[in-house]
Amino acid sequence: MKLGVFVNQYTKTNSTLDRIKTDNLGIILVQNGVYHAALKENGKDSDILSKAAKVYALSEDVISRGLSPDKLDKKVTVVDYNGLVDVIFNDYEKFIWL
Amino acid sequence: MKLGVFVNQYTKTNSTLDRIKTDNLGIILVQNGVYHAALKENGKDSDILSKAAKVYALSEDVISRGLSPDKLDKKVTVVDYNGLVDVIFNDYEKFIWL
Amino acid sequence: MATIKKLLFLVDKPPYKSENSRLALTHAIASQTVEIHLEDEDNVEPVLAFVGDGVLNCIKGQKALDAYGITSLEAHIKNALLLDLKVIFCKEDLDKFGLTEDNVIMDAEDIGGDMIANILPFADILGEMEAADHILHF
Amino acid sequence: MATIKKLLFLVDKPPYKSENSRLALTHAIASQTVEIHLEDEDNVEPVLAFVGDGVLNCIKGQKALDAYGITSLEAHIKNALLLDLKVIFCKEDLDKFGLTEDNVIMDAEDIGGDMIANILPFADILGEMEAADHILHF
Amino acid sequence: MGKLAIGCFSSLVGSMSLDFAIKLSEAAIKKGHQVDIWLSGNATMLSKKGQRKFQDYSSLEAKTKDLISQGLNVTACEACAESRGYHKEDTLEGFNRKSMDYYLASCFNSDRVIHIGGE
Amino acid sequence: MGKLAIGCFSSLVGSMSLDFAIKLSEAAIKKGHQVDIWLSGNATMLSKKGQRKFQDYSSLEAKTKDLISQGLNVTACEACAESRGYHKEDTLEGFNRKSMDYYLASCFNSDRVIHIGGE
Repeated sequence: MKLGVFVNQYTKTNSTLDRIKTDNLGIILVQNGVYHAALKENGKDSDILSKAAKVYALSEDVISRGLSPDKLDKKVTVVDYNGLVDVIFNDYEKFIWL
Repeated sequence: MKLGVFVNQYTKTNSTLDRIKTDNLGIILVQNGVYHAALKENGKDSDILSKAAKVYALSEDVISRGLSPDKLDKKVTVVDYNGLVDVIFNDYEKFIWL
Repeated sequence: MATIKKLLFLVDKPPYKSENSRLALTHAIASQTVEIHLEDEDNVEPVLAFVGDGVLNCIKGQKALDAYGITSLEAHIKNALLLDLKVIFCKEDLDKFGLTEDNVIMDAEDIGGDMIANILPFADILGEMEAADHILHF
Repeated sequence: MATIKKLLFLVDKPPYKSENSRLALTHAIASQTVEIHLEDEDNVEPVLAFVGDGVLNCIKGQKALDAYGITSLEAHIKNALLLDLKVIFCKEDLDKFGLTEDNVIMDAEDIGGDMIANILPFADILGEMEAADHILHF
Repeated sequence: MGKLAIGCFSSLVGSMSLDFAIKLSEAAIKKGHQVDIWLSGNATMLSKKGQRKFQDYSSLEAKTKDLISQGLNVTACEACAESRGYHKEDTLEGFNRKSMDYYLASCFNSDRVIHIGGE
Repeated sequence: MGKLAIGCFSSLVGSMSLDFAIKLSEAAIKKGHQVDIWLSGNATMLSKKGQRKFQDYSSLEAKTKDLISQGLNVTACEACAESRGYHKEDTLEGFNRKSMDYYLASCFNSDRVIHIGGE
């Protein structure tokens, strides 16, 4: 299943996300979810970055928060709304918004 | 400081609550906070019950959720809205709603 | 040719604090009348699955009507069963909270329903996610 | 006799996702005009303290106006400093996120403000809680 | 007897925080206390005229009006209401509309303040 | 070209989810896709006429109307709106009001569904 998961909050864990197993998993960081790509708590990366998934972050939400798109974790692909439309139509079939 | 803390959600931790140190701390479980008094996750009591605080639960919110006031943890005092008014005016001076 | 599309209503939030689980149930139940908007023979098949803190919606004996004058989530779940919707509670999450068949809303017999709720492992809910055409996560 | 009451605005939530931190700032700033509702000489002294994920409101360089056409929390914090409100950021929480004086909004010099924000340990914020007449937790 | 200020910043429907505020006010007034409610943010929805009653949703209009007749003071943040398209003429009878400084004065004048932030 | 259904169940002001829905729709329409937005719960606030523009709050009325003129379809849940006191005559021009089953049909007819629950 090609599943895109929108993460819109900066909370530590979600037991549903942790249990989803699928070959084609995308994690799309939006709103306060973008902190996962930018912050290291006590020097440690967010757990979300260690999942077997392609990770995106929405640039408009990154810059709104005073974060810099080029300082995000290397694993993360930054997309704007235009790029996100293509991700939605080309790369995934179903979505959940956590 | 006589501080009453309303806990209205069933989330695991709040770093602010964890760091508050005061002689007269009351924790008032309302809304989904009442699950802290009723549920044992994997057989374990909620951390909130182990704090050095008097713990209350609002009976209307307990029964709304299908929980039984007499099956709550022994540490918890069940109050209704009438009782809560007295707790607010007689037992604490300041409040925070988490 | 008739097309049936499967919509999975995945409920992950506890009741009452937000409107999430209530809207999941009312929208799932609205599948009863969706045909008026569709071509002949086409239809929608809703599945309701409660996971994580969402299983707290399924606790029996909710008295929200007495305490606050609002319909309980229990009444909504029973309605869904009465209307023969497939309802699933995640077994691991019930276990985690120490909830069993005896504590949760397994049927709507008292209002004349035949359908029984299913307690299934998360792997089966993942199967429903695979099988669904679209997932609505509440 | 004049009475000054201290109100502590304690901001624990991150910006933008909810309206919390924005309302904390607009209400704290409204203290500038509260006198019209009070007896002669009485007044309110607001203190703004950012703790937990709330310190994320204090990151410099927010471009919410460019991206979404809305005032940034940065602009609000600068307004508070311009109006000489006491603003505190919790040191331990900044440290946890690897944020330093260089990353956060320490002053409003560019709009003519003199007041400087304070980076203080949680113990001092607890002291503000003790000293306050009322606490408004956002 | 004391005075209680309740600041409510949560949305009317879905969250039960306004139900909490109204039921707590009712109990406090019955015991002879004074209560001021401040509605800010999405909680200004409570002040909107013409809400239809559905059993799925809390319907607080009748109860709140009854409490106002017993002395409850309910005030909605004017800017928060306007930004949501609730104008003066949309406001329920007996509800006040004021600027944000009013809430701080209400806190000043109260023995106890319960500020309900969050969603 | 495909069809995208966006279900928005979050409140207008405070949460930025409606901003997300509108900006995503704009980008999708520009690329030639069709978009259906469903407003339920507190998100029905978007459909309310007469919202005053403040720079503190997202003001989506003008942008949404512009997108409607380019083919965007926006529908508010009728029961959710009524319970909040938003009647037919309070609804912004170009916005539809339907019962909940309409959203399921919209999902049926779409290639992609983004259902935004939560606050």
